[in-house]
Amino acid sequence: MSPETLAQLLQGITNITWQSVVMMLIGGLLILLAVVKEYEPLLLLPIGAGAILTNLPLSPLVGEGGMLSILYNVGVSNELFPLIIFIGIGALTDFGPLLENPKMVLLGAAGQFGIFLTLILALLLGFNRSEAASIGIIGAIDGPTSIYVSGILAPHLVGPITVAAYSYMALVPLIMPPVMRLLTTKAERSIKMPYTQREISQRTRILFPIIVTVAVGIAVPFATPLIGMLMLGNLMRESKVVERLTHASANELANVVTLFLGLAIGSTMKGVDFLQLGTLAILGLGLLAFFLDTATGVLFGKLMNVFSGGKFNPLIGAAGISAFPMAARVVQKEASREDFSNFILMHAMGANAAGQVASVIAGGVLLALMGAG
Amino acid sequence: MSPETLAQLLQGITNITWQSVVMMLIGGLLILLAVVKEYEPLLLLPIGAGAILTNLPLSPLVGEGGMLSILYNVGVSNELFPLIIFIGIGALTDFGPLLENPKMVLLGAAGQFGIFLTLILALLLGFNRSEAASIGIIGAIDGPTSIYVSGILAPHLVGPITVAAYSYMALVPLIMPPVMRLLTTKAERSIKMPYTQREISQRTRILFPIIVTVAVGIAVPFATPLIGMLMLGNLMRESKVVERLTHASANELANVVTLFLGLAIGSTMKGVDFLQLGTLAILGLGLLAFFLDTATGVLFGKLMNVFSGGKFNPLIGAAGISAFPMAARVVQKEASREDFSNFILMHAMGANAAGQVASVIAGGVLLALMGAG
Amino acid sequence: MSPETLAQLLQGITNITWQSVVMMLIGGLLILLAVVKEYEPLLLLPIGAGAILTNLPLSPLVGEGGMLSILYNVGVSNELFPLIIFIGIGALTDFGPLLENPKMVLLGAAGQFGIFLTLILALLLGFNRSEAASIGIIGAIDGPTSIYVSGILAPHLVGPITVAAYSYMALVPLIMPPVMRLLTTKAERSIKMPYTQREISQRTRILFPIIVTVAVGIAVPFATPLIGMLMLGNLMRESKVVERLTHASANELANVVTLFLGLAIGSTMKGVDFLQLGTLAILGLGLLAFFLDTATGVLFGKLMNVFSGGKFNPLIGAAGISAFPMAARVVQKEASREDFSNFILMHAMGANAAGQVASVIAGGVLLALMGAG
Amino acid sequence: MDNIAFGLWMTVMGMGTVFLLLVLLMLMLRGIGWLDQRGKRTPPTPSHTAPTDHAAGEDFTEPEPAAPGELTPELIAAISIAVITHARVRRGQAAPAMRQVQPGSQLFASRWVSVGRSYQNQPWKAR
Amino acid sequence: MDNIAFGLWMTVMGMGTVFLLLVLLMLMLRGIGWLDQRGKRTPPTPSHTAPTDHAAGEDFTEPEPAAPGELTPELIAAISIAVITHARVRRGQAAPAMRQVQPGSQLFASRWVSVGRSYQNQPWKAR
Amino acid sequence: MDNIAFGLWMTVMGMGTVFLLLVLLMLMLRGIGWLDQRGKRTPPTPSHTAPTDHAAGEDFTEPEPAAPGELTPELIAAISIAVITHARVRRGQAAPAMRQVQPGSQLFASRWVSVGRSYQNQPWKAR
Ligand code: NA
Ligand code: NA
Ligand code: NA
Repeated sequence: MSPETLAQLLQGITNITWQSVVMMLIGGLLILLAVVKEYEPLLLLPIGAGAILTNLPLSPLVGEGGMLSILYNVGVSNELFPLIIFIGIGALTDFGPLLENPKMVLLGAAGQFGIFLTLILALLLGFNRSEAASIGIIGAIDGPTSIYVSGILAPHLVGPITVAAYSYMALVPLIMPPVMRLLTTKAERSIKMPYTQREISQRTRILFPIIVTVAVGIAVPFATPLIGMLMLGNLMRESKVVERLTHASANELANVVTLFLGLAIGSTMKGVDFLQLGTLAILGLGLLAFFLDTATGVLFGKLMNVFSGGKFNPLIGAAGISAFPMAARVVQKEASREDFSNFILMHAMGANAAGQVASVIAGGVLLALMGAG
Repeated sequence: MSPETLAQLLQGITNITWQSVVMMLIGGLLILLAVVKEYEPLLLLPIGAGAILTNLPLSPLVGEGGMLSILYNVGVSNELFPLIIFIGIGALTDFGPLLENPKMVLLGAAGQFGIFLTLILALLLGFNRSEAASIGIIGAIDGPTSIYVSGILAPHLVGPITVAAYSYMALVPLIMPPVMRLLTTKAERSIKMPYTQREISQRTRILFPIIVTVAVGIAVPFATPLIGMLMLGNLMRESKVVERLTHASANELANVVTLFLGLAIGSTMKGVDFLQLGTLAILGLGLLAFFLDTATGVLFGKLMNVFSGGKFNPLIGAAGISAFPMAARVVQKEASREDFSNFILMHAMGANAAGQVASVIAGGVLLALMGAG
Repeated sequence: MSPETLAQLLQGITNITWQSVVMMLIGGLLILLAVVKEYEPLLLLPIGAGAILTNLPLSPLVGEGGMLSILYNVGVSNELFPLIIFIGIGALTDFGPLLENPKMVLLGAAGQFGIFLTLILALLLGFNRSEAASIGIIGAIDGPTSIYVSGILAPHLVGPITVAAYSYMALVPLIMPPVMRLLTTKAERSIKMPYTQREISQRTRILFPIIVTVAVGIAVPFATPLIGMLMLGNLMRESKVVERLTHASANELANVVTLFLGLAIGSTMKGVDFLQLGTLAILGLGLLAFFLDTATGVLFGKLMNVFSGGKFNPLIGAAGISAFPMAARVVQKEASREDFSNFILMHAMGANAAGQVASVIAGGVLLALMGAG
Repeated sequence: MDNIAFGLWMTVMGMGTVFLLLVLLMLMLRGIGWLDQRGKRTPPTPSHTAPTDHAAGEDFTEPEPAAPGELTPELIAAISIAVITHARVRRGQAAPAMRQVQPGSQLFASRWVSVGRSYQNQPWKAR
Repeated sequence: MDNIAFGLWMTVMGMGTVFLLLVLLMLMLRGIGWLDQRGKRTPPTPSHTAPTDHAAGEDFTEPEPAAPGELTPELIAAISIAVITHARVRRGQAAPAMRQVQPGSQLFASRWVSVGRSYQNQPWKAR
Repeated sequence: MDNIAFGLWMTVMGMGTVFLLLVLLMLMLRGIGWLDQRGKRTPPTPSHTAPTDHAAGEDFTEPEPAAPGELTPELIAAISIAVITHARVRRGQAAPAMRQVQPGSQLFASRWVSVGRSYQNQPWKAR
């Protein structure tokens, strides 16, 4: 056998680098988290698999004509996949609790402070402005928004930002409670709030997505794609005349796109690019963004408590960070921990839905302020 | 705050035009028709939503890299979406009533006169030949055919033509009856026709789509894509061995493509282009095409009545316009109105299925005569 | 009517060639096999339909902007469709029988000899090296692998190779038994093998696809896409936490892609290119590859019988050719023919699953040795 | 320092815009809610007798107490929910009995067919 | 005037071609129907005893009255429909018991497995 | 002859690599199987009491005989299978009761809602 043939046959082994080994281990870790801990498995498993497949030596799946690169070009670089997923999320979301209680909308805004505080910290750490804004958007605590915004502002960071966003979203039940307990007293956490269910007419439910789309679209044109697709899905859901489309958006289409999106995100985690100090900083800043969001949410809740004369449970403020619908559940759990009979879930759901809308708006505002699009 | 920053922040508001406002209202009207009146909601709701999203100021959804433009390029400009929908329609259509009664085929031809009469009128109104042919194809009274043909001959008119085609198809129960009553006597409408169900073997059902494809494809090559996809769906349906594919074509695939097609069509309704006198003329001519089709269909029915010695109910001719399967239902309703016990639905279904095939053939013939493709 | 107009109208008929007629008949034959004999109808029906639609005179479905050509470019020329189908196959495959009985892995290797023997014969018949390798890969007896490899090495032969691969796979119950009976004695066929079911933990089931991907990917980088997608599907299946994705891959996605893949393959069967002596040679060589695979599989089974001291039923070797899961069934059928109470299906399933993996590896090795990718 | 100034400016402008928009949204929601309540006090006469028989635009949340003679409100509620659910399921399947038209569907036709065939065989004169 | 001439030419040519094609289609349908009827009068012997056991090419529209001893025609019809529906559902699921092969499916295998395992455990000699 | 040499070289190299790889694979499978068996002899203490209540990483193949007092093993087996199937179905639907989070799903919430509403109406003091 000639030396060239031998080299040809062993090229797989000779092209292994320590970065690729580390990245395959990270991919395995993501799969482990997805399978054993069930942390957002729908996205973390494909991302992990994509990371492994990308970092195999000489992988033909990435690069010119590679399947994962094709998926990336078809749906991530042009932002198609996150927008399609937003249609499905809209089709699954019930904005009823928000419509019943419009003042909850304000809590959604408070939960976005973390975006901008993280942005400042990222600037201090030396990231440039586009990168800092992309890192900040982890604080939107909403997967597709993070992918959409970072895909436009800093495509080379989409990998770590997406991994951070989804990993921490899965960790919300661990991240939020300490902050909530630190910033509230036992008495505050035990505040009960009456819940009077109000009839929401179908007309209101149908008008809501249209009005939100038009209002937000005029005020922040950069937010039109995000809010437009979220509300399109919700309009289809509430119209009740296109169940075929609603069902397809929330199921078949969402499933296929989620799989492809995960693989494509994984394909951006090439060892040489990923294994840098910056990635570690992004992971740290992302975690910080989650803490900051929760803190500002709770603090705003305390402010509303003051204004309402002590009748508002400040925990609900924490649900405004989005992380829909986990955050609302965590809030209810904390409230139940103090008083088993306290039921504030419906209020928390309202704040949570508002957080979803506010995250999308904040993403658009960020894009507008960066002058990109 | 500097004036530039202010201008940047208010650019959404400053870029509103009266055309965009009107178009958003039209989009809202389409959604209203879809939701309240349930006029073809599967297409009119996405079209309406697409029109709103397109006409929001500075909408990033249209133009280079915009999601709706991507959908348009991916599926409308290359005619992929209407053809895929045709597979689904074929998979849902039972040509049994036509196979039981082959002479009904002729009625399908009679219902296409409106295409050409409308074409002449459009020429008289000053449209050029390609535009006139595209407007005429509204008279095919079949959504995907209209999109396919106008997309090739006059892509800039796809928006109004599609809206006209689907809106009037939803209005068929209002448009047809007056014409039918005007052109027939009470005695004619009361004619009963015996219906002897004939066994259609599975072999015939499988041969039918193949033979039609080959015959039409050889005679009118331009019709090959339309008839080929319609008959492919029907072949899969009747073969009974590929239910997985049949089901996927008629459901998941059709749903997703319908949603994307509607959004993409809506994205062509940009205010400046849409709000022109020509659009109004198209809407008027389209309505006329529906009336003309119905009239020629009924008149041909009367001719067949004469030839059959008074045993043919001329109402059935009106079912030849296609608008599958609404037209057949309207015909039966009119017949029942005169005589509650008169059941001519099966004959009407045959004429209706023939109309579907004839519409597709007429579309191909139109393309062939225009020398385009 | 001017002569030009007449020529224009009759261009469909004047452009018929004997090749196109023959190809339409072949397309009809494929549909007949799919419908009447139910030979792999999910692929042969779309391929047959695609062949007919492609060979209609002046068919607008092929060529620049033609739907079938679009499908070909979107999914076959870049190998996307076979890889997506591999995800679905992985999601449907249970590697349990292989994990219970690791030594069956070797049988999977033995069933690939036909690939290389056929390659040599193809070289002798005058095919060039790339073509010969593509013809040899029919011996992988696995549809997507054949499409993937031949699509890279000899795209102009994808049509006949795919048709041969799927047609013969449907004929496996007729092709295998004579070879199996010829090479084994009645005593050998009657050997009973104890089957002790071993618990396979979920951990093993999840580790298996990851380890196989990494090991094969490092050893044969060219095999990464094939093995990676197969194992991705299997990982999703065994993880049990992403049923939505598993279900979508194995159903909606697989169905749509199968339909499009079949049509696209059919579109490569243009008469002038297909009707050549070479195609006939390919069909003959493909059949030979099936016989050779079965023979070497059985012979290797006999070898294992010798080593195991007569306790190994050599029929099981034939299941190593892949043709998953038909081959295992045929093996069991032959064993039952000799002794009704002999149950070797589980062993055969193990060999069969090994054959599936081995086929994919062999495809990658072939690509590596050809230096292509 | 330039970067910090930029960051603070982003924070102020960003959170300002977000809060402003959400306050606007809150006001609009309040407005819709107020219209809703007013609409309920003066229920408009059902003016949509369009070609659609009964499915379009009906207010699902308010089944009217039809025939309160013997039925208890609970029973009426249960029946209403059953009917609404049925209608929704049928619509979900795009059954043309509920929907005006599902392009290409024969489901509707087949029901008419079965009814009509029996008519044709046992002609019963309505008038 | 040129345009009107063009329009009229289009109408004549267009409707002429459409009618011509549909007349052709009608004749072909008649032809197939005639073959169908003739084929029914002289039913061909069932010649397809291919590897497929029973599913392929069978004529679903004519379940033959098998064993008319005690069963009423209605009962036979009901059973036939049930069997056909069952077969269709199984095919829809691509269950390999009905279909020769579904690439990659294990459904079939698992049934054999369960049968086979019980054989292996309680060996019953057929001969 | 050059071609035949090439073909033979391909055969030797190709089959050699394939066999080599599959032997490697076999050894790895043996290794995993050995680890598996060893893991079973010394069952590790269930260390995953993560936020997920009980669904994650559990070994479906070994439902432990809990409460063997009166229940027959068959009954226990049947119940276990039912519970596992139920859990699997719920996971398949991505119901967040089993899954930590399904982005955007309200299914979980609605169950809490119904429970919570009744709490709010009939306040029952736990402590
Ligand atoms: Na947020
Ligand atoms: Na028509
Ligand atoms: Na093989």
